[in-house]
Amino acid sequence: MIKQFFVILILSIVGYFLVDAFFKVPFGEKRNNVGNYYIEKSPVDLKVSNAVTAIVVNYRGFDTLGEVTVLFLAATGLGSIMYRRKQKGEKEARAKNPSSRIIQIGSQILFPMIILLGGYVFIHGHLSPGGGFQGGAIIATASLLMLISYRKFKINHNTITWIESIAGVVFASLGFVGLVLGRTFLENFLPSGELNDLLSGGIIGIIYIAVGFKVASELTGVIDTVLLNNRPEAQKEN
Amino acid sequence: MNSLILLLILVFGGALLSYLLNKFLPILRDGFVVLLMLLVNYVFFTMDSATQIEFEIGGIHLQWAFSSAAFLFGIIVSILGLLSITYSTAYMQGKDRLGYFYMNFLFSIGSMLGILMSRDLISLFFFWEIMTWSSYLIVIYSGKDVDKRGLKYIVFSAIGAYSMLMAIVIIYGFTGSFLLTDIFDSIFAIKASYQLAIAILLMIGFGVKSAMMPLHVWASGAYSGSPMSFTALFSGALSKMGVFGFSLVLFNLVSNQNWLINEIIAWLAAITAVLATFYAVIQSDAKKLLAYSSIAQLGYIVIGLASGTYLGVMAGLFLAVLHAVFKGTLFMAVGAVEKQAGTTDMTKVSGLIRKMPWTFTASLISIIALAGIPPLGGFVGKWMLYEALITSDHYYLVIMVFLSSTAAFLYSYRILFGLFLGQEEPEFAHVKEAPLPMLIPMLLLSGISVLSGTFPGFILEPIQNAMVSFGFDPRLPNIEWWQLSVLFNSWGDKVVLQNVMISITAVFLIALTLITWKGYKKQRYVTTKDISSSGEIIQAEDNMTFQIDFYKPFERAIWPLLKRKIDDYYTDFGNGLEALFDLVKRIYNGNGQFYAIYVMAFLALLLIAGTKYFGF
Amino acid sequence: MVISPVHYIALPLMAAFLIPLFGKLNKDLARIIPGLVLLYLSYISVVLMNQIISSNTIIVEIIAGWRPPWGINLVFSPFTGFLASMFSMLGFVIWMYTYNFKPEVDNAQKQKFYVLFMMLITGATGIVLTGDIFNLFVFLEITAISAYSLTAFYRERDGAEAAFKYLLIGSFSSTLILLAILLLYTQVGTLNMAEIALKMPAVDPYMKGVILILFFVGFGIEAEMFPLNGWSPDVYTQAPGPIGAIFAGMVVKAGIYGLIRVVFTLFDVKEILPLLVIIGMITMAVAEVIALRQGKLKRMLAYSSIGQMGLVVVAFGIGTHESVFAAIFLMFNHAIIKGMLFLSGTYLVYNSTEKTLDDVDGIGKYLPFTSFLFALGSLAIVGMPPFAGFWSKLYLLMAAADVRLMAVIAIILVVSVIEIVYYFRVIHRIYFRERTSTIELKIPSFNAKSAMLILAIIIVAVGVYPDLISGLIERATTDLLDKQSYIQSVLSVGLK
Amino acid sequence: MNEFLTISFYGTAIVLMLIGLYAALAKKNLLKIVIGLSIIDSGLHLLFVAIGFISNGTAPIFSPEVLESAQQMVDPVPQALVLTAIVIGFATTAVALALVIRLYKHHNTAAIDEIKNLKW
Amino acid sequence: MNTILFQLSGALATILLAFTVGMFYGGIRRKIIARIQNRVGPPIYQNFLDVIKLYSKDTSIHHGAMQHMGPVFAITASITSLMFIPVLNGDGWFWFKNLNFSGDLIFLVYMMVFGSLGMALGAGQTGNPNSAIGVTRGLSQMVGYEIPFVMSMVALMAQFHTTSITGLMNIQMQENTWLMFSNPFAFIAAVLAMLGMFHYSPFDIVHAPAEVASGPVSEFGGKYLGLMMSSGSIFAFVKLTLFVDVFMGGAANLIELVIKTFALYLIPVLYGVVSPRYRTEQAITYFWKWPLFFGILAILWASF
Repeated sequence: MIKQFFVILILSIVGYFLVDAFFKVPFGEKRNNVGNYYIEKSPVDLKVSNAVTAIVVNYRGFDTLGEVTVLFLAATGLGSIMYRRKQKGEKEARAKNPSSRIIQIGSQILFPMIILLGGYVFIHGHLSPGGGFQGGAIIATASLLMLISYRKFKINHNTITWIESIAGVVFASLGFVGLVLGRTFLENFLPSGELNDLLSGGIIGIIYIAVGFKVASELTGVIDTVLLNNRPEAQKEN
Repeated sequence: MNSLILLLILVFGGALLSYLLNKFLPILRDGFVVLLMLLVNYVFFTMDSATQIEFEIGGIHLQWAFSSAAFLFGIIVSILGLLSITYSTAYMQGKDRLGYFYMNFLFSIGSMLGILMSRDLISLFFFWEIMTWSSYLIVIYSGKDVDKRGLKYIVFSAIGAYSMLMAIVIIYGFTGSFLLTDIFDSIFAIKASYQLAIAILLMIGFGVKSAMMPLHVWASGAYSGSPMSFTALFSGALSKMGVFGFSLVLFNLVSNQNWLINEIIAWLAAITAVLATFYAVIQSDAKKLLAYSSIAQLGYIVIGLASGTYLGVMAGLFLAVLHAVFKGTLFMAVGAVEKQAGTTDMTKVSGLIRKMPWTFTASLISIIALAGIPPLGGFVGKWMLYEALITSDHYYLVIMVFLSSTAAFLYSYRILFGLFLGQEEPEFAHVKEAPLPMLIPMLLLSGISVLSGTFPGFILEPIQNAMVSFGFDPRLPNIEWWQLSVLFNSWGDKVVLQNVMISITAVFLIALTLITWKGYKKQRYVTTKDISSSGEIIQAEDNMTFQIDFYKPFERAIWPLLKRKIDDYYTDFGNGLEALFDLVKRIYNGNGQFYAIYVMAFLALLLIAGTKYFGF
Repeated sequence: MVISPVHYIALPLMAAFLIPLFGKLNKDLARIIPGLVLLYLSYISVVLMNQIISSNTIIVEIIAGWRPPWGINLVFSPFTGFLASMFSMLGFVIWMYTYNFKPEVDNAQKQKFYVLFMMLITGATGIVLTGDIFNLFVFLEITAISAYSLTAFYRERDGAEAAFKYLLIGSFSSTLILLAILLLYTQVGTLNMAEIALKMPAVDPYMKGVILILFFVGFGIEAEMFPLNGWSPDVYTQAPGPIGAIFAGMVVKAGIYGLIRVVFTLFDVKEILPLLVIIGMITMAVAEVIALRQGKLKRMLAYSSIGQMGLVVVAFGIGTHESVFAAIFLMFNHAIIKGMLFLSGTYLVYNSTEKTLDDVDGIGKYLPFTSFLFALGSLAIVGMPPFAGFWSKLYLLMAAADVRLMAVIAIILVVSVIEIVYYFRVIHRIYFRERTSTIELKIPSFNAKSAMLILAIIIVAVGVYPDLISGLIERATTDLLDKQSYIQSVLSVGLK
Repeated sequence: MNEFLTISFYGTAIVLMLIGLYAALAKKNLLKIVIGLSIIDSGLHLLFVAIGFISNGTAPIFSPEVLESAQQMVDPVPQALVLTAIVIGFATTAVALALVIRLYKHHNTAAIDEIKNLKW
Repeated sequence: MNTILFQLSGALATILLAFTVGMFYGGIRRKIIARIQNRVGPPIYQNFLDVIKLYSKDTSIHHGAMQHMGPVFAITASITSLMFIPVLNGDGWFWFKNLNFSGDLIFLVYMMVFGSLGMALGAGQTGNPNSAIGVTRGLSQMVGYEIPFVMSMVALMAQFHTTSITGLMNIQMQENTWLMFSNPFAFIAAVLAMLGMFHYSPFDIVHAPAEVASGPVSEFGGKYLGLMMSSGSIFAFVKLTLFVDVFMGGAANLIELVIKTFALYLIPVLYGVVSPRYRTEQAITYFWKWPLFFGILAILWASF
């Protein structure tokens, strides 16, 4: 009880100051900041209609490279945290009871559609709301769906690793191409095309596709790792 | 090459080389270290006294040169270093990790030379710390109880060193320089309270090495626990670095207004001398006894320096040199006993005089010198000390010193009796005289003890040179060293050393001749069992050894003083601190959520404080 | 392709993505690649440092062709470059050490270890090099996520517990930093640090205070300041040994970097400096006191590390040129010395599960080389001459004396005594006790030995001749304190 | 109107954060703590988006129709940042959950105050 | 007048004088004690007879060099101290002025210890535990009485700013007073210390002559014992003369000297006869009470 009270006391102090500070920030007003520059320049410089994408992939592309790395590290770290040696004769079974037929059929129908949607979202990342991360996450949902409905559904880790690595390498090498061409890292070296075209924005589209693949494979891998290690047999260990 | 650099390279390089030699060519090791020290002595004594080097390192201006005071201590270090390392070659025979031992031994010697040649505080501290850890590594080299004494030594050394460092940086903060010459000029310009603080901090720093009350508790363990060959150097030379530091502080960094510091130091030293002597008296291990005795002797030295008069300072420095000589010998002799008889516990070993006559001779001479009995060197020092204290109106200090020196007779006798006299026990029948490399240094040093009693000139002259650098006027007559025989105090009273020597020698020789000549042939040696004991006839198996509780009556008389050791206060203090620290430890209670709460609480606190105090 | 600072980030990232692929081709490739990358980075460190020192300029690398404040930029100045070079070189040495460390670990795990290992270093380097506050946050997260995973690397230890604590506190740290960035963005409308610094004087002081405090606490967590450092002893203890060295040598340093960059460059408020001194003192005192009462070797090293960080914070807090010089020197020394202590200490308690001090009793006879280096490191870290630690402590004390902070000097010295006690206690245990433990010892492999030896040589060399490094540090200090030239050179880059 | 929006957006976000903080600081169950961390993140992300908002604004996406309406677009930077923050939040949560699983297996409990092998 | 021969003859005469006086005093003491104990007692020249007998005896055993040298050390100390003590004051008998100006009080105090330490070493080598016990008692007791003694000496030195005995004597001559009146506390402290110095009862636990038929005296026979006895008599004379010189203005001629010394000598003798024996620690604490107090008073007296 004392702890709770103390926590509430602390939080009310912190909350007071946060409210105090944020309420001094005017809400809903246009402010003079770098955002304006991006809105004005991204259709002109990069021919990218989605300013957010322009920022995420190009203006602040370095952040995104870091972001992708964070995801990659999370997947790797998860793997290392959850790692366990395979015992002999171990089955890959995840659960004893299969899920209901309705779910199985339903997911069979939904699976290709979700994949398709995900692909669409990351391919059109520079045109419409969405992008590599969102698309990748959607695709990962599809595999989650399959994992839930088909308990024996297997995900080939080898493939995931390949996709993940190649996508990452593509992202990084696109950056290096800029350097090799005597420009700066991650600089756009392709023609920008026309605004609102699918083939616009130079390397942004390619990067977002790579990011999409990478995120999709990583999220799938993460889900699979957690599921794989959370079986009743695994819990008996230690 | 500059001989200062050469000196350092020789010693430090030699240290590393001796480590390697021990690894790859152990046969050459002993010869190498002795030769190396010979070479060091050669370089040291042929050095031009004006040699000096200045350079800058890490943005700090450094200066090295041997002042005449430093040269005096340098003599002790280099000669005692040579002799003790010669002694080591035999003493350490058959022990393991000799490379380690010699390396640290030479590191100590080198760092001492470094301390002495430092004319700036940074190199002084630099070498001081090297000295600390190298000696620490030898202190914990062997023996039992390493845990406690090593810890004590390092804790006190660290306290000392860091107080010193604090003083150094305070000085730097005010004067903007580390060079001694700059500091001597500008030290008196800073605020008096800071001056006092600097002096006290430096005193703590140097007081630890010179084992002054109440910072002495490390000394007995460290002295008695190290190999005796090192202790000879440790007590003889290493502790003198503290004395050297004292001389710097007292004569250069303390203004005359601060006479109180001198008084306090002198009294502390006097109390040290008395208590340490009492402790020495009740010891039954010869090493421990000598260790406490060293503490007491260092007390005399400091009293002399702190008295601040010409004669007192001269006495202090003279005793410093002499203490190195005779205490070096005694530690070596005890080491020889340890090596040959296997123990220095005086309740076990006894009656070695006929087995180790030369060791006994050296010990006897050194003990006479230590006790300050004429006509040996110790007397000269003691005489000057007393006269200096009396003529400068420190009457009660005289009494303290006298009490300490009189009680010193007790342990002086104890160590001679305990080891060499008394019953000749059959279990020590096999004991042989120590080998030559151990004997030669002892005998050489005892020779110095004897010589300095009659011809103190050869020590007093370098001392006077040193004192001139402290700002005293030279008062010794301008004659050759062997002509110097009359010592004066400032009231004009004197002692004529050569008359004393002649008188004593003449009477002694005549009496000895007469008594030996009468019935010489009829006398025969009988064992110590052949004594008269109230008419009983003593059998071989009767235990007639009297060694345990040797000074029990005395102990009973002084018991109120010894009841509670200073050690105990430190132990209690330490225990209290540990309990407190364990309490602090509980902050990290293992619950991650608490840590998170700390974070948020800290944030809340800062937010409140930020608006209130930091003026946001 | 010209050598440019972006290699520090991009190459390791690329390599990290490639490791899983190459790992399939050849088992050893996964281990070798990080070494090659770090070696190359060490090489370009030398080249770039040489370049900026000789031409007396700052390299500002813009990314994606957009000059600041619109794009992200990397700043390779004497200060950041010094830290980045230190990280890559130390990283390479630690890589050498890890090469044959724990051969029994499965190959798949090893691969992950090396990915995380390399990203930990890269994250720290990125924090130091980047010129964009949000980018700094991203790199902080890269560091953090690798650190969480590495902490929990061994299943048989309580790594997960430590990692969870770290994660919990680390999340608070990122939340607070993110909040601060958010508020900052609303006030100045930019994320570029140089422009933030430029616009900062116009910001409302109240907002400035709140933002600064949020940053302070956020980075304070990474910098192991006192009430915020509950995670760190556990993490040091549970992480694999070489990772402990990286934590001490890089991760914490990056946290401190963030803190001082915010305080010195972004905000430049002198009011917070006394707070730094006070917090640093408390951190130091508490940590050293606890280290004294530790029964476990690695935990002791961990607390000692926290204490040293407190010292660094104090040094920065004093805020004069000399003290900042001392602080950077301290950072350097702590990185190499504590790195070496962790590396050698790890082998002293290699197979022990509890890693108590009893395990090192009498080990000097069996592992002479490692023990010797550990002893040397101990001497160095407590500031004994002639080792590197001495000079930094001296400079710090001198700097404190210059501004008459006598209490600070006194406390530092008292704490140093405590430090000496517990380090010497270990030395003494190593050499002068009989070995009682029956745990099988592990002889360090050749590369581990050479890694430790390299660090030892640096320690002694810097100790004997501090001018080896003090010139660089002097430049770094000037660079850090010269806010105007930082803003100037970042904002003028790319202007035709 | 504007004030209402201010309170509702900022207030909601901050309250969300405080709720998350309370969960992370006061709840004993590891999973609840992780959920708390997620809630903090959500609040923070909401705050991010909120500060970029302008009244009557549109999404910062150009299409042939809205090419001229650049003045009415909301600030895209916070949106870009929040994207990164979300991903990072996800990564942290994933690692946290993995750690929770391992802790649960190891200690057979999910109460944080019983997982205290490392202390002092 | 200043030839070596002259000096040597003077020295010999001094020694002879000291020896004779010391011996007779010893005899008188024995007589006094006997009379008080209602005995006849030996004749007062008995000590001479004893010494002659001892010297003429043959000694057939020894325990080693140190034992051999012990008595030599003792006699050396006695004679050397004697050499540095002015026997007569002022222009007195110049013949007796041996090395009076070559040393001062401090030197003498130390010289007087020399003999006991030498003796102790000699006794130590015999291996007789009782000798060693005696020595430890003697040395411990010495620590006791030396302190008040030195305090009174320091008081005198402080008061008159000289450390030499002749200097003190000259002052008494000039001011025509005795120092025992100038600084009575110093005199009291010194006399109390003197009780211990003589090792007579009640401070005779060192030898414990009445009950222990063992110890140094029994281990040293013949020539050694003779030497020790001679040394003891000379030493008694030295101590008494020192007191007379310092506190009673010295003596102008031998008769005065004998009277003054004898008067002084009676103090320990008579005090001893009526006192039981102290244990060693009691002796030490005895000296560290009243004598010490008087010593402090003496120094205070001197410094104001």
